[in-house]
This record gives sequence, C-alpha cells and structure tokens, in this order.
Amino acid sequence: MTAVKLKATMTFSEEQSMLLDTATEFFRSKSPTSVVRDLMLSEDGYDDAVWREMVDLGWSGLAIPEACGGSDLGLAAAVTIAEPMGRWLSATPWLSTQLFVQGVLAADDALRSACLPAVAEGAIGTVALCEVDGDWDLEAAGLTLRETGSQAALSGTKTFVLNADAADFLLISGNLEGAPALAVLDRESLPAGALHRETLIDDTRRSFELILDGVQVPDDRLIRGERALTALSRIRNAALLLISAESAGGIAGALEVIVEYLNTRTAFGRKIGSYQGLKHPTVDILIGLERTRSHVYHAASLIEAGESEEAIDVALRMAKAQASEAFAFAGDRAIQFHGGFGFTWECDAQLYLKRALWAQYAFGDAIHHRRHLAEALL
Amino acid sequence: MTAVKLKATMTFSEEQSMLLDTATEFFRSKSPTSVVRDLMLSEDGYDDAVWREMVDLGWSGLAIPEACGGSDLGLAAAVTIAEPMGRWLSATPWLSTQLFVQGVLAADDALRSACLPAVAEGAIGTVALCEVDGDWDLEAAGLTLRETGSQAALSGTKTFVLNADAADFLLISGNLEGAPALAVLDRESLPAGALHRETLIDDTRRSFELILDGVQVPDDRLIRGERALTALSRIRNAALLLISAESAGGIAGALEVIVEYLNTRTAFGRKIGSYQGLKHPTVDILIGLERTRSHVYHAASLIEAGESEEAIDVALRMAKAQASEAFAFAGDRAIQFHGGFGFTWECDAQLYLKRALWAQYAFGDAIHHRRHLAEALL
Amino acid sequence: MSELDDFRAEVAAWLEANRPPEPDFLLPETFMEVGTDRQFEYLRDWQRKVYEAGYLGMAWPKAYGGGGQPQVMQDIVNAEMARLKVPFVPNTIGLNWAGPLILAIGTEAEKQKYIPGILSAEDIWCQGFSEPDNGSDLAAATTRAVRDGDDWILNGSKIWTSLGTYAKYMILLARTNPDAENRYAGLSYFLAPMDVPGVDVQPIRKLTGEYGFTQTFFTDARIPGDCLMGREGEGWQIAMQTLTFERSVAGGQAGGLSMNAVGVQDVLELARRVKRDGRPAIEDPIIRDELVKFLIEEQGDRLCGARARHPALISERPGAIAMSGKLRGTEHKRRLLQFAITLQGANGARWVGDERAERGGLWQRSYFNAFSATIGGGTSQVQANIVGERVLGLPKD
Amino acid sequence: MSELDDFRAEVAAWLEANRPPEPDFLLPETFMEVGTDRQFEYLRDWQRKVYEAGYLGMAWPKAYGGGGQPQVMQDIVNAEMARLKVPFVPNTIGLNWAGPLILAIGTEAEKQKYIPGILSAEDIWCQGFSEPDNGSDLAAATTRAVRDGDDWILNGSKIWTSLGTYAKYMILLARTNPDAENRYAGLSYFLAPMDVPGVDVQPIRKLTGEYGFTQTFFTDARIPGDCLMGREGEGWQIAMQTLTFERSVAGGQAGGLSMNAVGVQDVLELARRVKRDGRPAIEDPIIRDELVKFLIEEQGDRLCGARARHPALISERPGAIAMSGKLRGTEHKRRLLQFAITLQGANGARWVGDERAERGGLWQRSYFNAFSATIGGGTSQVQANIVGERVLGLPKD
Repeated sequence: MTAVKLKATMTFSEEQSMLLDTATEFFRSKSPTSVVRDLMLSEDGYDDAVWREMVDLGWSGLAIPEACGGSDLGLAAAVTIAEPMGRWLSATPWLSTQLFVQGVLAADDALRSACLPAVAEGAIGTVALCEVDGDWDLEAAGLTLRETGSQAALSGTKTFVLNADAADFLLISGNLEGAPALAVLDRESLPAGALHRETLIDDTRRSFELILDGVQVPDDRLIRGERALTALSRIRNAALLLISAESAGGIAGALEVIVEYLNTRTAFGRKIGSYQGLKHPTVDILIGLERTRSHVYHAASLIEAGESEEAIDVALRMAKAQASEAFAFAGDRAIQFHGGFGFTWECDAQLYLKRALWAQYAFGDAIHHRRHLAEALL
Repeated sequence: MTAVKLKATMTFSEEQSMLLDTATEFFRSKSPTSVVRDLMLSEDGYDDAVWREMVDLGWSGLAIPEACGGSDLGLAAAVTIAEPMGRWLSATPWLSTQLFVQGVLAADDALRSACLPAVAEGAIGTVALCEVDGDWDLEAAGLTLRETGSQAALSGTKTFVLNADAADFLLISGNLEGAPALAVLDRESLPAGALHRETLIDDTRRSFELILDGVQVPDDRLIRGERALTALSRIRNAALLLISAESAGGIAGALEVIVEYLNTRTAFGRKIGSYQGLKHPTVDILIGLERTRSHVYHAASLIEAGESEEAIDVALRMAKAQASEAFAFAGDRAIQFHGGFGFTWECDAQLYLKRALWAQYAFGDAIHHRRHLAEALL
Repeated sequence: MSELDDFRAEVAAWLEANRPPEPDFLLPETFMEVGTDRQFEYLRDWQRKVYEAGYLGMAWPKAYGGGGQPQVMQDIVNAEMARLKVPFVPNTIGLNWAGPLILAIGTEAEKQKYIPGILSAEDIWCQGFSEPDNGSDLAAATTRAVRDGDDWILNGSKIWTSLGTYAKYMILLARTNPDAENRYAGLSYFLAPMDVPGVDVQPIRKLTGEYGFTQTFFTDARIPGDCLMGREGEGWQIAMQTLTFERSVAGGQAGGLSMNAVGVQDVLELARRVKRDGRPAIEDPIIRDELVKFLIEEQGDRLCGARARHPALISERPGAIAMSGKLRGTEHKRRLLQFAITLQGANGARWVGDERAERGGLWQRSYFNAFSATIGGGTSQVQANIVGERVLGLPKD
Repeated sequence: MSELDDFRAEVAAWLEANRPPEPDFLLPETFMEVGTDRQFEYLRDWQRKVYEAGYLGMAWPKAYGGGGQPQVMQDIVNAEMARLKVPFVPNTIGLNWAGPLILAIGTEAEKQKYIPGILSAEDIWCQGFSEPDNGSDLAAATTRAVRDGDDWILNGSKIWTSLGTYAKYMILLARTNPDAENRYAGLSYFLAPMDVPGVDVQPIRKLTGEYGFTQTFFTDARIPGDCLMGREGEGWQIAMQTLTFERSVAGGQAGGLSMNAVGVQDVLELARRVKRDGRPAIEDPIIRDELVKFLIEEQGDRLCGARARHPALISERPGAIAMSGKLRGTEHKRRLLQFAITLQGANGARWVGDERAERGGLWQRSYFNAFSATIGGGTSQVQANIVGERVLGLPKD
C-alpha cells in the first residue's frame, strides 16, 4: 500500500477568487506581448513601475506575516498571481522574491524582521541555490560557509540566480561544517564583479552566475541546522508550486495563440482548425491544461490546509511533472501549428516554448520528480 | 563509444525473393481468415494437410543441413516463410519446429542425426523453455536434470510449450548440476497426463503446460556444457527473428484491414479515411511496418553473413523491440478505427491485436530488450 | 460534516455486511458486458437489495420511489461502493440516463410509470441510438417510426444495445419525418416497450468471444402513441440531453456503480505481486516511471472533478472538464489496462480460462473490453472533435 | 570493392587534411540557417574547395563541369563527409534540387548556362515556391508572371527563401494564367535571375533570434523570356518533379552535405558527458531507455534506406520508404534534439551565448531550428496526408 494517501482536496476562497480576477486583469493589461518583447530586450528585464504597482497591491508581501508587514495570505494565494503572470508571460522579480521570502520565513525572528518588512514594501529578493553541475538536490550545495568569530566566509559559485542584479537581498545556500546552511547577503555586501549575466533560453528571465570568494556575512545573517533544512524545503515547495502555476498560465496562453491561428489561417481551402491533425492535438493541450491547473490548485489547497510535508511533496511533484510536460508539449505544438509563421521571431509561439523549457528545467523536470514520486508512492 | 558498431547490411538473394513470393502466395491462398477462424476453434489448431504441403515444399527442413535431409538455407530464408505466415495469421507447428531445429543444431552429430532427418520429413518439434514465473532469461530454467548412470531424470514444470500435443520431439531446458542443459524427449517418452492445455490470448496458438516428475531420458539425448549455451542462444536468436518477422507480417495484415475499412466506411458524410484523426495514425502504423521489416531483414542478413554474436544480438533485440510495439499499436488502433464493428468477434481487427500481444510477451517485450540493448550499446 | 461522516460509516458497514458472495463465474466488468443470465440475475438481485436498503435514487423524489434526500448522500454511497469495490448495479441506462431525463422533462404520467421500475430493477432499460450504418453519427438514424392511428409502427434496426436481452424499455431515436427541413428535425424520441411483436433482439458476440451487446430489429413493431417523448421532431434535442446525462455533463443520476472501478491502485497492487524478468514488476525503473505517469494522470482527472465544483476555477471554459471527461477517462483506462498486461511479462499472454492467468484473465479481458468505452457513446476521435469544436471553438471538420 | 575502399581512404585523408579550421563564430547547422556574411563566405569557400578537389558533382556529366564518374563514388564522399563531420556545402538548392532538375529536363542551353556555376558555388540558388498566404499549399500560388514582348513581368511575393540574400537564381513557381481550367494548369516554372530591378529581398528573423530565411518581393520585375522552364502551364508538374529531388525520392543530386548531420551517437556522447541529478545522464535508467528507443528508430530508418535498394523487399508499396522519409527523419530529429536538452538537467535552460551552455547552446538552437524541417517543404501534417493518400490510397481530406 502506498505511504501517502492521495486526497482530492480543493479549496478556493472568495478572497482567492477576487485575487485571481484582479491579477488576471492586471497582467492582461500590463503585459501584452508587445511589452514582453520590449522587456526581453531591456537590460533589467522588467518594468519597475509595474513592479511598484504589484508591491502596492500587496502581492510582494502576500506570504509575509502581518507582523512583518505582509498580508499573510500564504502560498495558496500566491498561485493566483503566478498563474496569470505566466499566462501573459509577464517578467517581474516577483517569483525570485517569493522564493526569498519562503526561505527567510524559516529563519529566526531577528533575521525575518531584518528582511521581510523591507520586502513587503518593495525590496527585491532572490535565492542562489543551484550550482554549475545543475544538480536539483537543494541540500547538495557545495558552496562553503566557513565560520570565524561572528562572521562566516562564503566561497563558491552559484548559477541561475534570478534577478540578482536587481535584488536587495540574496539568500545563498551552501555547506557549513558538512550540513546545509544559508546566508542572507545584502546588495551592498556583494563584491564588485561577483555577478555574471547568463543567457537563458527564456529571454524574459534575468539570470546570473554568482562567484563568491570569501565574502563575509555576519552570523546573524545565517540560517543553519533544522532551520536551514526547513528553509530549503519551503523554497522548493514554493518553487514547484509557483513555477507549475506559471506553467499552467503558459499552457493557457499557448493554447489561446493556437486556437486563434487555427480559426484564422486557411490551407487547401479550409480553416486549418478543421483538420483533425491539428484539432485533436490541440484538445490534448487543453486536457494537459485542465489537469495541470487541477494539480496546481490542489497542491495549493494542501499547503493551505497544513497537510503533512509528505502529502504536500507528492502533490507538488505531481504538479511540476504534469506542468512541465504539458507546457513543453503545448509550446512545441504551438510552433509547429503556426507553420512558417511559427518559425519566425514575430510569432509568439516561440515565447511559450522558451518559457516552457525554462520552467521544465528549473527545480527538476518530469523524469526527476517521477523518480521521487515512485519512491513515495510505490 | 559503443561496443557494437551498427551496420546497415541488407542482403536479399534471388532465391530468398522467390521463396518470399511462393510463401506469400501459399499463405494468401491457404489461410484466409475464414480458415483461421475455423482452426482457432479446432482441437489441434492447425490443418495437417497444409502442414504436409509445407513439409513437401521443404519449409520444415529449411534450416537443416543437407546431411540431415534439409536444404540448409538458414534462418535468413526462414524469415521469408515467417513473414507471410504472420500476415495471413496462419496457424501451423512450423515456428515451434524451427526453434526445435535451432536447438538441436547445437547438439552432437548423433543427436542431430537422430532428430533432424525426421523433422525434414515432417516430424514436428517444439521447445519447452519458459517456467511459471515467466522469466525470459532462458538460462535461468529451474527444471532439474539429475543424472544416474546413462540416464537423466527430468523434474519440473514448463509452460508456454507450443504445439506440445502434436510434437514428435520436445526439447526441454533445465539445470544439470548448476549449469543449463537440454534434453530431447520423444513423444512416446512423454508420460500420460504430462500435458495441460493452456489458454493463450492468441487463439491461433496451441500451448501447453508440461509437468515432468522424474521422467527418464537417455544420456545421448542430452545437450550440455557449451553446447547447451549455444543451443539456448540459437533458439533465442531464431525466436526473436521469426517472431519479429511474423509480427512484421501481422502489422501488414492489420494495416490492410484498416485501410480497407477506412476506404469503405462513411461517417458524417465522408469516408472515414479522409479524417486526419484516423489517417495520420494509420501512417504511423505504416512507418512502424517499414521500420520493423527493415530491422527484421537486416538481422537476417547479419545472421547469414555470420557476423559476431554481439552484433546479431543487438540487431535481433532491436527488431523484437520495434516489432512488439509497432504490432501492438497496429492491433490496438485496428480495433479502435473499426468503431463498433471493431468490437465484435466477426471483425478481424481483434485477431491481430491478440497475435500482437502473444508476440510481444514471447521471448521478451520491448522494455526487456531495450534494457539489454542499453547494456550493449550505451 | 460529522453527520455525513456518520452516514458514510453506516453505508460502509452496510455494504460490507451485505455485499453478495463472490460468484463461481467471472462477473462482467461493466453494465455493457452482461452476457449471461446468471451474471444478469446476480447483478439485478444486488441492485434490488441496494435499492431496498435506500441507497439508490436517494436524491430522486419520494413520489416516484426515490429517497428525497440531498445529492451529497448519494455521492457518499457511490464513493463507498467504489472504495469497497462492491458489484455494480446493472440498470445503468435507466438509473443514470433515461431516469434523470424523464425526471427532467418527462410528464407526470411518464414519471409515475417508469421511475419506480428503474430503481427496483424491475424494468431494465436499454438505449437505441446507434445504427449499423451510423456509429457515432446519430443524426443519420434511419429507423423509421410512422404514425398509424394512435400508434407508431417501427421499422429498422439499432445496434450496440447493452442489456437488450433483458430490457423492458428502450430509449429510442427514430426518424418520423424523412422530408424534414434538415436531418435533425426529422427525428423523434420514444420510450419504447421491448415486449411487443416485431421486436427481435439478437446477441452480438464481442471481440473477447463473450456476449454483452445486442442488435435490435424492428419489423412493423407497433407501440402506443404515448411512447413518444416530448413532441414529434424533438428527438435530436432530447437525445443530446440524454447524452449530457450519459457523459455526466449534467447531474441527477440515481447513482450506484455502473462498472467495476479499476484504477491505478489496482494496477500497483498487481505490479507488486507479479514478476517480470524474474523480479517483482514494481522494481523495474521503467515500470515505476510508467506507473507514476498513470498515477499523475488519474489523480489529475480526479482533481479536475474536484475543481469543477469551484466556478471561479473553471470560469474561462466552464464545459472543458465535463465535456472532456469521457475522452480523458476512457483513454486513460484503455492505456492503463494495456499496461497491466505488460506488468505480467511472459504471463501477459494468458487469457480468460487459463489456470495461471492473473485473476482469471481479468486484465486481458478488461483491456479488450476497454474499447467499448473508447468506441461506444461516440468514439474518442468524435469526442476530441466535440471538445475541440464546442469547448475551444475550433471549426468543424 | 578494394578500389572503392582505396577511394574511401583517399577521400577521408583529403577531408581530414583540408577541412577548414573551426571558425570563431557559431556556424549554421543547415543551409537554411545561413544568416551572416561570414557564415556564408566560410561555407562557400569550403564548397569551392571541395568542388575543385573533384568531390562534388562527381556523377554529373563532364560537359557541364561534373566528374562523369559512377554515383557510388559520390555516395562514398557524402558518407565520409558525414562521418568526419566536415562543414556542409551551402548551395544545396542548386546542387540537389535545381541542378538535377535541369540535368533531367533542361535544354542544352540551360545545362551549359547553369550547371557549372552551381557546382563551383559561383551561382547560389534559392527556391521560390511558398508564399505568405499559402504555406504548404503550393498550388495556391498567386505570384504573377505576365508576358510582355519577349520578357516576363513578375509581381508578388515568395517566402521562406533560404539563401535569398546570396542567391543569383531562383527556381520560381508563378501563375501565368489565372483563368486556366484548374489552379494547377495556370502555373509556370522559371529559372529566374535575382539581380534584376524590382526584386527585393528582406531577411526574416527566426524564432531563434537569428536570420536565415528571406522574403522576396517582386514589383514589376522584368526577366528574359528564356527563363521559362519547359512550357507555359507546366509549372506544377515541374515543381512536383523538383520535390522528388528535394525529398530524395529521385536521385541525381550533386552531393555534399546540406547540414551538420546530428545523430543519436552525438546525443549519446552528450549523455556520457553531462550530468543530471548529480550523475552522468547516461546512468539514469529512464534516459537509457529513451536513448535506446532513439537508436532503434534511427537504425530503423537507416535500414529502410538499405532495404529500399532491394526491389523485392519493397514490392508491395514501392514508394512507402521514400515518400515517408521526410516525415520520419524530421520528426525523429525534432524529438531527438528536444531530448538532448533534457539530458542536460538544470543546464538545459541555457541558450546560445551562455558561457556554460553545452557546445555554445548548439543543442537548444538545434531543437528550435528543427522546426524548419518539420514545417518547411510541407509540414509533417501535410506529409502524413501525402503518405496516407499516395502510399496507402486513403481518401483525400
């Protein structure tokens, strides 16, 4: 028998419903693809004015406790922001900030109070977890934290650090005396030249390599022991949930682009959407979307209900595995079904496939998560 | 780099071409589905008159050396019989006999001379290899051969013994002092009640469970040591080749049934074959057929060319993996594409799917062979 | 919540105590596969028992034999029946298609006449939509119904009639006006008795070798005028409404299982028990990956059902989940059952009746029977068209 | 055999000795992706060198600059080029589509005028079949060619023109008679110069962000009367014949690679080198199973090529292998390249220009570029129709 019993919990409050409506309208109006394409070419990759509006709407501090200036709505509410954000390919430092918040929530009160109120007011955060071998195991980080007196020295290389150039805070994982630990670095403490811009498959992201060679962090900026494990687990949970939610949105966006084209373009005297060779795979995309959204909102419901870590882990990995494959399929087919136009820069289909590939390889792809699920469920 | 270098050898002689034409005509005329369906319900499962004709055509002794009364054309020629046999779902004891022949070819001259001339003249042979756990590893047989004096006693249970009731000779694998060995049992030596008819998914086969409890076999009927390993290897090679060839024929048969129906049946005012939802998967079946045939005739070419055992093993496993999945897909789609009619006993689609499933699970399915191929090629 | 929990416990206890003993013959897996009298009687007796215990039609009006209780109670019963894997109740077409239809649009007389017998299994129902030459294309129906005085005279043939041998009534789509402005307008809908002269039912042998479907032939069969449901020419609309019940797009079903629910957990249990390549199938990494894929898919569909109850979470395409349900569910099951055979390695080649076949060959038979769901009630290809056109708004073929 | 073996060794030695040095920029992967002048010049120089060594057009007549030797020698050269992974030669449309066409049906004057420049890369060729509004539906071409005295006046636009910026000639399908009895009969075929007034070539930016295709606009472009190939109204037949060369259904190509051949072995090599989940990708059982699937498929297609040379082994459907070749090959490659990204785990998310990207992001770019082959020259969906209808005889859509 399986260790984890699968439930069908699905809760969605009136408040969440309103948030979803608001966010949907927000990103629909703020993030048409013309804007997305401009931002792709920009240095920062996001529009600070839009970011400020999001902060003002309270979306930055959504998961921050009220005591730290947030609205304490939790991760489930964050899904309602992430999904439309993915749908309109919006590029903001919101995701990296949410992951930062989740990590710091595991810290002691002092560190929480040192960072979270600022984030609730608009400070940008990010997490530096992955290393160059690309291992998705967040506890395997090789960057070293060496303690001397009331300081720790950080040495090592991190990769795929989102929005690192814009971040006010960076939460960096590593190894302190053989155990996982994390450190919060302020923007000011970042040595010059530590950041190197990376080129991702998804131009709407800004990613950096971070090279640290003995940079000093005060002891009170460290998260260690059980708290470090909790921080990593919270970050992973949030990443799986929010990237899956973004992917659900992305599938919906790709589907919309496809349906629009299939209803417009004519070949051999018929609308191409009338051909089952295109119609049926498009239905498969819809089914992938429906299943993905269901997994995402279910996982959010379990988190909100405070279910066991094991149950949440299973739901999140299922969501990520489902989302990764369905989104990659939707993006791939979006290009193919647009024919010659799909092969051009101007066609939006490519934007979705590139997002899908980034999403697939961030925090574990479907094969990775299915292996973990097999361990949990079989 | 891979240990086995993949070649593209493909030879097909004038003689083989003539054999293929003859066999194609033979099975087309002898094995319409009306006949197949009659034989399915019959006790023996095959028509002795047809079998005699095949013997007279030399097909029984195809792979038997001339010295033993055969025509020594080898396994490559046998493919030209197996493929059309599969195409017209023909039920004969030819396959089991060929496997018997391949095993005995590894025996010493005395045993060869004791069996093969009779086979060339029409005696039926079969092999008893598989045991109730269904392990496809032919060297893992648990049936025991215990030697006492110039005799060996066989004890154990074999399953999936094709045509055992009709067989003049049974070649039985087992374990003699910790090593694989085989014994040839005459029909007369088979104790009463040793055979129990099994019900296979493919009604065109006759299969038996064989229970032996100390039946005595003379020493000179044993194949042991290196010869036993060779015998098992030859049997496996022949089984993979001929079942893949039969499957290639089966795919072609299923494809023909599908194309015929798609060109006849009308729905919503159009021939159903005009719908891409049916047309495109039918093309996938064709592609599966083309790839399967290519793998099969290539593997036969390597065997005929006397290539290394490793190269032959790789080619055969590729053929079997390709054939198994392509045939199962063709059979499954054949039923679906016939709609309601496909769900009836009268529709021939089911005959192909049932054949496909038997073929898939005989001597290893696609997953099994791919695992072995990974070991050989990666 | 606690009251419902109590109810759930009560239902479970009743089901455990009253489930019929395992028969000494292989039961059918769905109501479409009832092929022998003893199978039918075993299942009808079970339906009667369940109904008499008050666990069927719980949300139907008391006036017609229902329980007059909230739907959630019937949902709980259904869930417990599935969880405990009790046998299904055979009168599915009556309970879940014809019954809700009659309750929704039938006359008072129709409700009184038909509903009680549906619940008690006294009156078995069958469906006469498909015809030999028109599988999924229902609007092409050619079975004729011609007025003759107060009566109707039926001629033609219907096919894939589940339970045709046992049915007292048929929901029948027939052509009353071949000259109507379009082919839809010429159709009418009947609640037709099967026990009149001129109705001949022939069993159809299935690809498994068993029986279960029938073909019904009408030869000048005379049925009373009041068998017409709704008005003449409304047949297509009523048939489409029937399909909303059949496909669970609309609610109101009487409840009860209509098939032995086989899910991924059953296949997991199989994977733990059977061997492939000399070791438990569940230890093979490729098998494990596939099993998890099935689990994710099954759980995804289950969660779609849960999500569909939140209007805010399906607002963009409200019909998507319901309308794709048949396509998702039946294709998932077909592939799952095919995979269940793969788990068995060499023993996958066994068939019903073989002593060493897993569960008497149930898995192999189930895979073949799975096609009845991917074909019947609109093939998967037709379903995909429906979803593409009605949910996504893609152009028609 | 031994003579050919010697030749193979000689070719290999020459290629090894003369292959151009790796450039300090990323080369295109196919002739369709030549997007910058330095890419083009590098490749044109290489073609010239190969031709001057006698390794291109070896089987073409000596009279037009060919080698006049058996085809098998060119086959050996092609195979060695692929094996040693030397750069491709850029004039693919001339060498493998237009060239063989001109040799097959061209006039003596056409052969003399065009063939030598094709081989030497002096005259680059492009293809003007597709139009903005008619992707795979070539017969719908609307680009007009109107007679004016001895000349033709062209108006309209062609799209997806590879090498359009560098081409001296275009094989052009244009409508000469809009009132013909059917849309096929109104088309004519031209060997059209690109360097006349009124021909405007605009680069198209690809989904990768790079360039490589162009759109060609004709605005009252005047070309000489003898640019018409064959007779007026024969355009469709000649275009179809061109496609038999393009899709390698017919032989007679000059040879040389037209792309960097990427195969499963390259992906295997990658799988050995890169890590997923902290260990070499090739150690993951799921990855291994997928890799073997790709190997079986690739080998199957290769063996189809070998089998197609035995008439007795393709007698039932002689066209099946050749006509399905594009569909099989391009879809295999698209999926293979997509999988090559998966091997890289988290690092799969890198792109061209990233320092840590595998081979400079080649794999990611290759996957995106793979769509040019599954879309261009008839989408895979159109290819499947062609195979279904022409090989299997299924009814048209």
